[in-house]
Amino acid sequence: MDQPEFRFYKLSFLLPGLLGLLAVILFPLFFTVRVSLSGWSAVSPGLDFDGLANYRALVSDVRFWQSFERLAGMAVGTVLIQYILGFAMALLVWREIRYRRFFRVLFLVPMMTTPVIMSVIWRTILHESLGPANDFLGLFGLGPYPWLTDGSFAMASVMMVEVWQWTPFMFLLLLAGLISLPREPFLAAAIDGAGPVRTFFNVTFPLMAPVSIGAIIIRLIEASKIMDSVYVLTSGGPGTATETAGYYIYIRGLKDFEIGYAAALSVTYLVVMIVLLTVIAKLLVRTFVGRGT
Amino acid sequence: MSLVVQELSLVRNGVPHLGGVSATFPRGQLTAVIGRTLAGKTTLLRVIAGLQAIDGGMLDLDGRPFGRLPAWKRDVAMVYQQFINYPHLSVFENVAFPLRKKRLARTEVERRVREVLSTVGLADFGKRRPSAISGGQQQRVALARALVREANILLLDEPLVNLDYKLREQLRDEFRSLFSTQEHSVVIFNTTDPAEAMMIADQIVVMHEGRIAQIGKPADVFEAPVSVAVAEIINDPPMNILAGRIDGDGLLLGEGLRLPAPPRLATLPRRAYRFGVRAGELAPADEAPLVGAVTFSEVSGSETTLHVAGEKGSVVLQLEGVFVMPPGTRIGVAIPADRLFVFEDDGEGRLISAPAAIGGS
Amino acid sequence: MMPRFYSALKYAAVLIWSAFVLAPFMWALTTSFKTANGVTGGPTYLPWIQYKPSLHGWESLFGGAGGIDIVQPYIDSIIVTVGASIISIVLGTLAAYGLSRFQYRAGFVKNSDIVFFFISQRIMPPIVLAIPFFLMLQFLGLLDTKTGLIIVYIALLLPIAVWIMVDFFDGVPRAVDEMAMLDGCTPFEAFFKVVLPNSLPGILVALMFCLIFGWNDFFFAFTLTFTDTQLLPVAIVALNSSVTPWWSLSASALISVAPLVLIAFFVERLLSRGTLAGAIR
Amino acid sequence: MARIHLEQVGHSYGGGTYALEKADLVFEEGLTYALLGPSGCGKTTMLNIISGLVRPSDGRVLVGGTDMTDVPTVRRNIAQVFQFPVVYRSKTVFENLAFPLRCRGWNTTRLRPRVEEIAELLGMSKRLGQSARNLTADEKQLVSLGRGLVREDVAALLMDEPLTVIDPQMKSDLRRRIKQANARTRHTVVYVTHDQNEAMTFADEVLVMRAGRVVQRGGAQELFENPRDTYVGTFIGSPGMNFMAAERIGGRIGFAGVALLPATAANEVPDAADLRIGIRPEHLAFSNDGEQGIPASVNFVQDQGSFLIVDLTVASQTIKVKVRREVRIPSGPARLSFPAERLRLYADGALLTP
Repeated sequence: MDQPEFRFYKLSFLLPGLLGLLAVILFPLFFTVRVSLSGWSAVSPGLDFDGLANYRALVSDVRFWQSFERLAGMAVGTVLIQYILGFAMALLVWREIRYRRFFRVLFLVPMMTTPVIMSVIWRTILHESLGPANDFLGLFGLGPYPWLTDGSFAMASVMMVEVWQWTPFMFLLLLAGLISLPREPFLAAAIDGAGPVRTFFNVTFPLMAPVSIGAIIIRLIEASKIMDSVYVLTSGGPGTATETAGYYIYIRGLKDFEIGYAAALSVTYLVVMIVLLTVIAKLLVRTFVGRGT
Repeated sequence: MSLVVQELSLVRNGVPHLGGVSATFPRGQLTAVIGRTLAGKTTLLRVIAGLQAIDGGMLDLDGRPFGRLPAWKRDVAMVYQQFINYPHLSVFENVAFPLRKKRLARTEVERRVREVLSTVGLADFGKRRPSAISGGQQQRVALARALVREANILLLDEPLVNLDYKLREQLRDEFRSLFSTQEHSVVIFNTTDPAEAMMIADQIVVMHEGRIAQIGKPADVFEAPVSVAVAEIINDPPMNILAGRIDGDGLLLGEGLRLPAPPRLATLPRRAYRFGVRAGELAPADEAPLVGAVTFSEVSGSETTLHVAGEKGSVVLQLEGVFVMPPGTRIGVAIPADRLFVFEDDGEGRLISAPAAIGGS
Repeated sequence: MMPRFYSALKYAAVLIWSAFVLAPFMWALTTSFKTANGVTGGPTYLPWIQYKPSLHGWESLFGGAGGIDIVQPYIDSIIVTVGASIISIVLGTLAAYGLSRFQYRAGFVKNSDIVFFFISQRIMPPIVLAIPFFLMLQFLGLLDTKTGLIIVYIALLLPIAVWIMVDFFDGVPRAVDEMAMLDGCTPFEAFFKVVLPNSLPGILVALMFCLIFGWNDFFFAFTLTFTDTQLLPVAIVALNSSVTPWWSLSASALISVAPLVLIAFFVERLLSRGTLAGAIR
Repeated sequence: MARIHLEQVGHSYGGGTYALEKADLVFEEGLTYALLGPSGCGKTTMLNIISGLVRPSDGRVLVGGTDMTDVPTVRRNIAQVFQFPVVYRSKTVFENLAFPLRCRGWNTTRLRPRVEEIAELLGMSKRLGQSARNLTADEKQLVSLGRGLVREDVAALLMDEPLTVIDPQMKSDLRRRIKQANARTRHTVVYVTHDQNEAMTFADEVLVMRAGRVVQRGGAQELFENPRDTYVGTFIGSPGMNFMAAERIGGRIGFAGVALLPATAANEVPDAADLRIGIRPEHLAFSNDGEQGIPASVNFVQDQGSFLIVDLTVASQTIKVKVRREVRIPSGPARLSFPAERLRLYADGALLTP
C-alpha cells in the first residue's frame, strides 16, 4: 500500500502522534543541547554561549563517571536478579500449582504500586532501630544492620527495593510469553524422554529467547532511570555511595542550580545510554537468537 | 468490454515480481491464471485490486484507465487463499458489509444477502460468527461477500487451495452456477492446479517467473504448450521431460532409450532436443524399452501416480484407478513415440512439435 | 523420583516470595493503626496485643489533625492519569496502525527508525527533561496545572502505547483491512469499522500500562506542580519529612496503591486468557 | 515395535455422547495405518488414546499384550509427529536427531552411526551440521519424524496430520520421503489425516471414520472398488461413486428398465429397502454399438486435461462418467454401458456383498 493514493491517509495516521511527541519533546531536547553550551548557573543565570566548556569539564568529572559506573552496575545487577527471579516465579505459577490465579495476582501487585510511595514504606521498614527488618533478623541472632547509613548496605537496600518493585514486570512479560508457548514442543520433549531439566534448557528457554530479550531490554531502559527509590531511601548517600548518574544530574541541576553543566551531563548521558542500550540489544539478540535471524 | 493490463512491471529489492505483463480479461468470462508458487499470480491480482504499487504499466477497464484510482474506488472484489472474514461481524453482516457501504436500501440488502447466502449453501448460517463455522464454510462466506456486490472485477486468489480435496471438488463443481450471476464481471481465478484451471476457465493465462508464458483457450494451452515450463505447469503430474536427440537411427531419449521416429519427427533436423510426454500417456507394458523399479506410488483422486526409476531414465506414470504398487516393484513402461512433444534444447525450451490434438470438449 | 519433595520445594518458593511481596503491605497496614507511641517503642506488629490501635492515621488523611487532605490530590491524580492515558492511546493507536500498515520514508528514515524514535523517549531520564519542561510550561502558563502535567505525561505514555500497539497490529492479518478497502472503505473507515473493533484486547493492555506508568510517576509531578495542583505521590512524599508521621504515611500509601492493585486482577485475567501474550512480545 | 490392541475402547468427553464409540481395534506390528475422516469424526481422539494424552472412558489399551491404559505418554514408548513441526531450535540437526538417544543415556560414539543412518534415510545427511532453526517447514517435519525413527524401542509412530502446514508444492516430495523412510524402518505407524489422497498413498490399511465409528477399513484398492457404504463411495475417488436408485425387474435388479444384476443378489435384498446401484465414473463407458447400453443424454463435459468428466442424465438421474481425453463424446443422446462386474448394490446405504 505504497501508492500515492494512500499518502494522505498514511500521513493522517502517523502525524498526530508523531508531531504531538515532537512538539513536547523537541523543545526540551534542543533546549538542553543549547543550554549545555552555556554557563547558566545560580551565579550567572541566562543563556550565554560558553562553547564546549561544560563538556570539557565533565570529561574529568570523576564523580559523574563514577555515578555512571554505579548506575551500570545497579541496572545490570537488578535486572539480572529480576530476570532470574521473575522467570523462576513465572515457571512456578505457569502450570500445575494450586491457587495459581491467586499467586499470579499477588506477584503482579508490586509493579502496580507507586515506587516513590513504596520506597517511603521501605524506608520505615529498614529503619535501623524502629523498623521490622532488623527486628526480624534479630530473631536469628543477626544484625542490627545499618541498612541506609552504610555504603554497601545502602546499595543493597536500593537494589532490594528495585527488585521488589520491578520483578513483577519481568514476571508479567515472561509469564505472558510462557502462556503463549505452543503445547507440542513440550509433548515432543516428553515423548523423546527428556526430564524437566533437559526440557527447560532445550525447549522452554530457547522458545522464550525472544520474550527474554524484549523483557530484559525494556527493564534495562527503565532501570537506567532509577531515581525515585534513591531519592527517598538514601538521597544518594551515604556520601555518594548510591548516587546514580540521574541523581547526580539532579543534584547539579536542581540543587546546585548549575543548569548549563547539568544540561551537558544530560546530553552526554543520553548519548552514552542510547549507544550502550543499542549495543546491549544487539549483543543480547546475538547470544540468545544467534546469527541469521 | 474488458479489463486490459499492459506492460505491468514491478521490481522489489532486486527481485522482479512482474516483468512486463500484458493481457486482456473479457467481461463475462472466467480467466484462470496458472503458475507455480511465486510466479507472480498473487502480485498481479493485488496490482489489479490497487493493493500494490507498480513501477510501470497501464490498467484499464472498458477503455477507461483506472491505475490511479485508490483500491476503495475500483469496485474490485477479492477472495483470498486464507479464509478471511470480519471476525466481529456475523455471517449475514459480513456479506451485507459491502452493500451497506454502498448505502443500498435495507430491504434490498436483506434480499440480496439472503439470496447469495442460499446460493453458497449457507442460508441457515446467517447469525453465526465466522469463527463458529468450518473452514469450508468460512470460505463460502468470503465467496458470498465477493459475489453479492456484482463487482466489475472479481479476483480469486487460489480460493480452494486450503480446503481438503473433497470440499475442493464440491466447490469447483458449484463454480459454474456461482459465477453465472456474474455475467458482467471480469473474473480472474488464480490456481496451481491444472485440472481446476481447465475445468472452470474460459481462458487460461500461464505465468512463469513474473511473465506471461502463454494465453489461450484451455484446450489449446493443454494441447500445445509453447514451452517446457508451460508443459510442466499445465499437466498434473507435470509432463515428463527427457533430454535426448534425433539421429539417423530415430530417437534417443534419456540414458540410451531407443525409439523409432514417427513420421512427424523424422523430418526434424538431427540434433539435441528435449522430449516431453504426459504421465497419463505412458502405460505399463511387459515388453517395453524402459524398465525400472517403482520408487513411490501415490493416489490422487481416482488415479494412481507411479514414480519409476530405470537405468535408461526416470518417468512418472499416471494410471486410472487405485492400485497398490509396493516400492521396488519392477515394471516396463511403454512410451508412445507419436505422443511425444519436442522442445528446443535450450533455457527457454520452446515447443517445436506437438502431437495431434485429441478429443477434448 | 521424589515428586513430593519437589512439590514441597515449589510451594515453599512460592510462599517465601509471597511473603516478601506482601511484607511492605502488612507493615503499612499495621502501622497505619498506630500512634506515635506505637512507633517509637520499636517495631510492633499485632494490634491490641502489642499496641493500642487507633484510627488517627486514617482520619488525618481526610482533614484530621497532623495530616493532609488526600481527596483533592486523589482526584487530580485520576484526572491527569486518565486524561493523559486516553490521549496517548488515541494518538498511539493511530500512529501504530500507520506504522504497522504503511511504508514511511523520509530520507534515510524508515518505519523501524520512527518506531525506535517513539520508544527511545523512554530512555530519557526524567531529570534531562525536567528543566526544559519547567521552562516550557512556564512559557505556556501551564506550570502547576493539570493540563501542563497531562501534556508532559503524554510524552511519557505515548511511547508505551505505540510500542504495544505496533506489535499488536503486526499480529492482525493485513488481509482484513485490505478486504475492507476493496469493499469500498477508505483507510479511515477500514480502521474504524473493521480493525478497531477487533483490536480491543490490545487497546486494553496498552491502556493498563499507560495507567500504571502514569499513576506511578513522581518526578514530574514533583518538579512541575507546587500548590494549585498536587498529585497523590507528591502529597504523600511530602509527609516524609524529618519527623515522619508513619501512621498517616502508611494509611495514605495503602489508599493510593489500592486502585492499581485492582488493575492487577484485571491484568491477571487478560494474562490467563492469553490476551496479553498477543499484545506484548 | 508391538501390536496395539484397543479392547472395547470408547470415549466420551465429560460423559455425554461418545466422541469415539466402543469398538475393538487391532493395529498389527510393522504396518502403516491411516485414520481418515473429517474433523470431529473421532480420529484425533483415537490417536490421543493410543499416545496416552486421553484416557479412554471405556475399555483397555494393550500394547504387545500389556495393559497400558493408565501408563502416561512419556512411558509408553511411542513417537509422535505433530501438525506443527517441532525441532529443538538451539540445536543442530544432528543433536536434534540424537536427542532421544541422549535422553536414554547413549554417548556420542554409540549414537553417531544410528543418527547418521536415519539422516541418510531421510535424505538429510548433508544438513546434519546445520542449525535446526533455519530449516524450512518440510525439513523440520522430517527432523521431527527422524527423532521418532532413531529410537529402536518405539512401539508405534503416530503422525497427526503432519502435512498441514507444508507448502502445497513441497507436499508430494515430503510425502515420498516419509513413506520411503517408514518402509525401511517398518515401525507400526498410525497416521491421522482428513485427506483421502494422503491416507491412500501412505497406508497399508485405511480406517475411514465418521461420527465416532470406523465405517470401513481396508487397503486403498479395496476402499476404491468396494466401498462398504455410500458415504465411503462418495468420499473416496474423484469424482465420487455414482449411486442410482435401483428397481426390481422380474427376479433381477436394474434401472431405467434394464436389468443389470443377477437374481442371486436380488434374493438377499430386503423388500422395503432403499436400493441403489453404485458404479465408479471411470468404470462407465460409452457404447459404440448403437443398440447396446442404456440411453442417456449428455448435459455438459468438464475438461480436466488428461480426463474428461461427462455429466449425463439417465432416466432422470444424473450420472458422471470419467473418460480419457481421446474418447469421443457424443453430443446429445448417447448410450452407456454398465459392466456387471463393476456394479455394487447398496441397501439403505450399506453394501450388499454378492
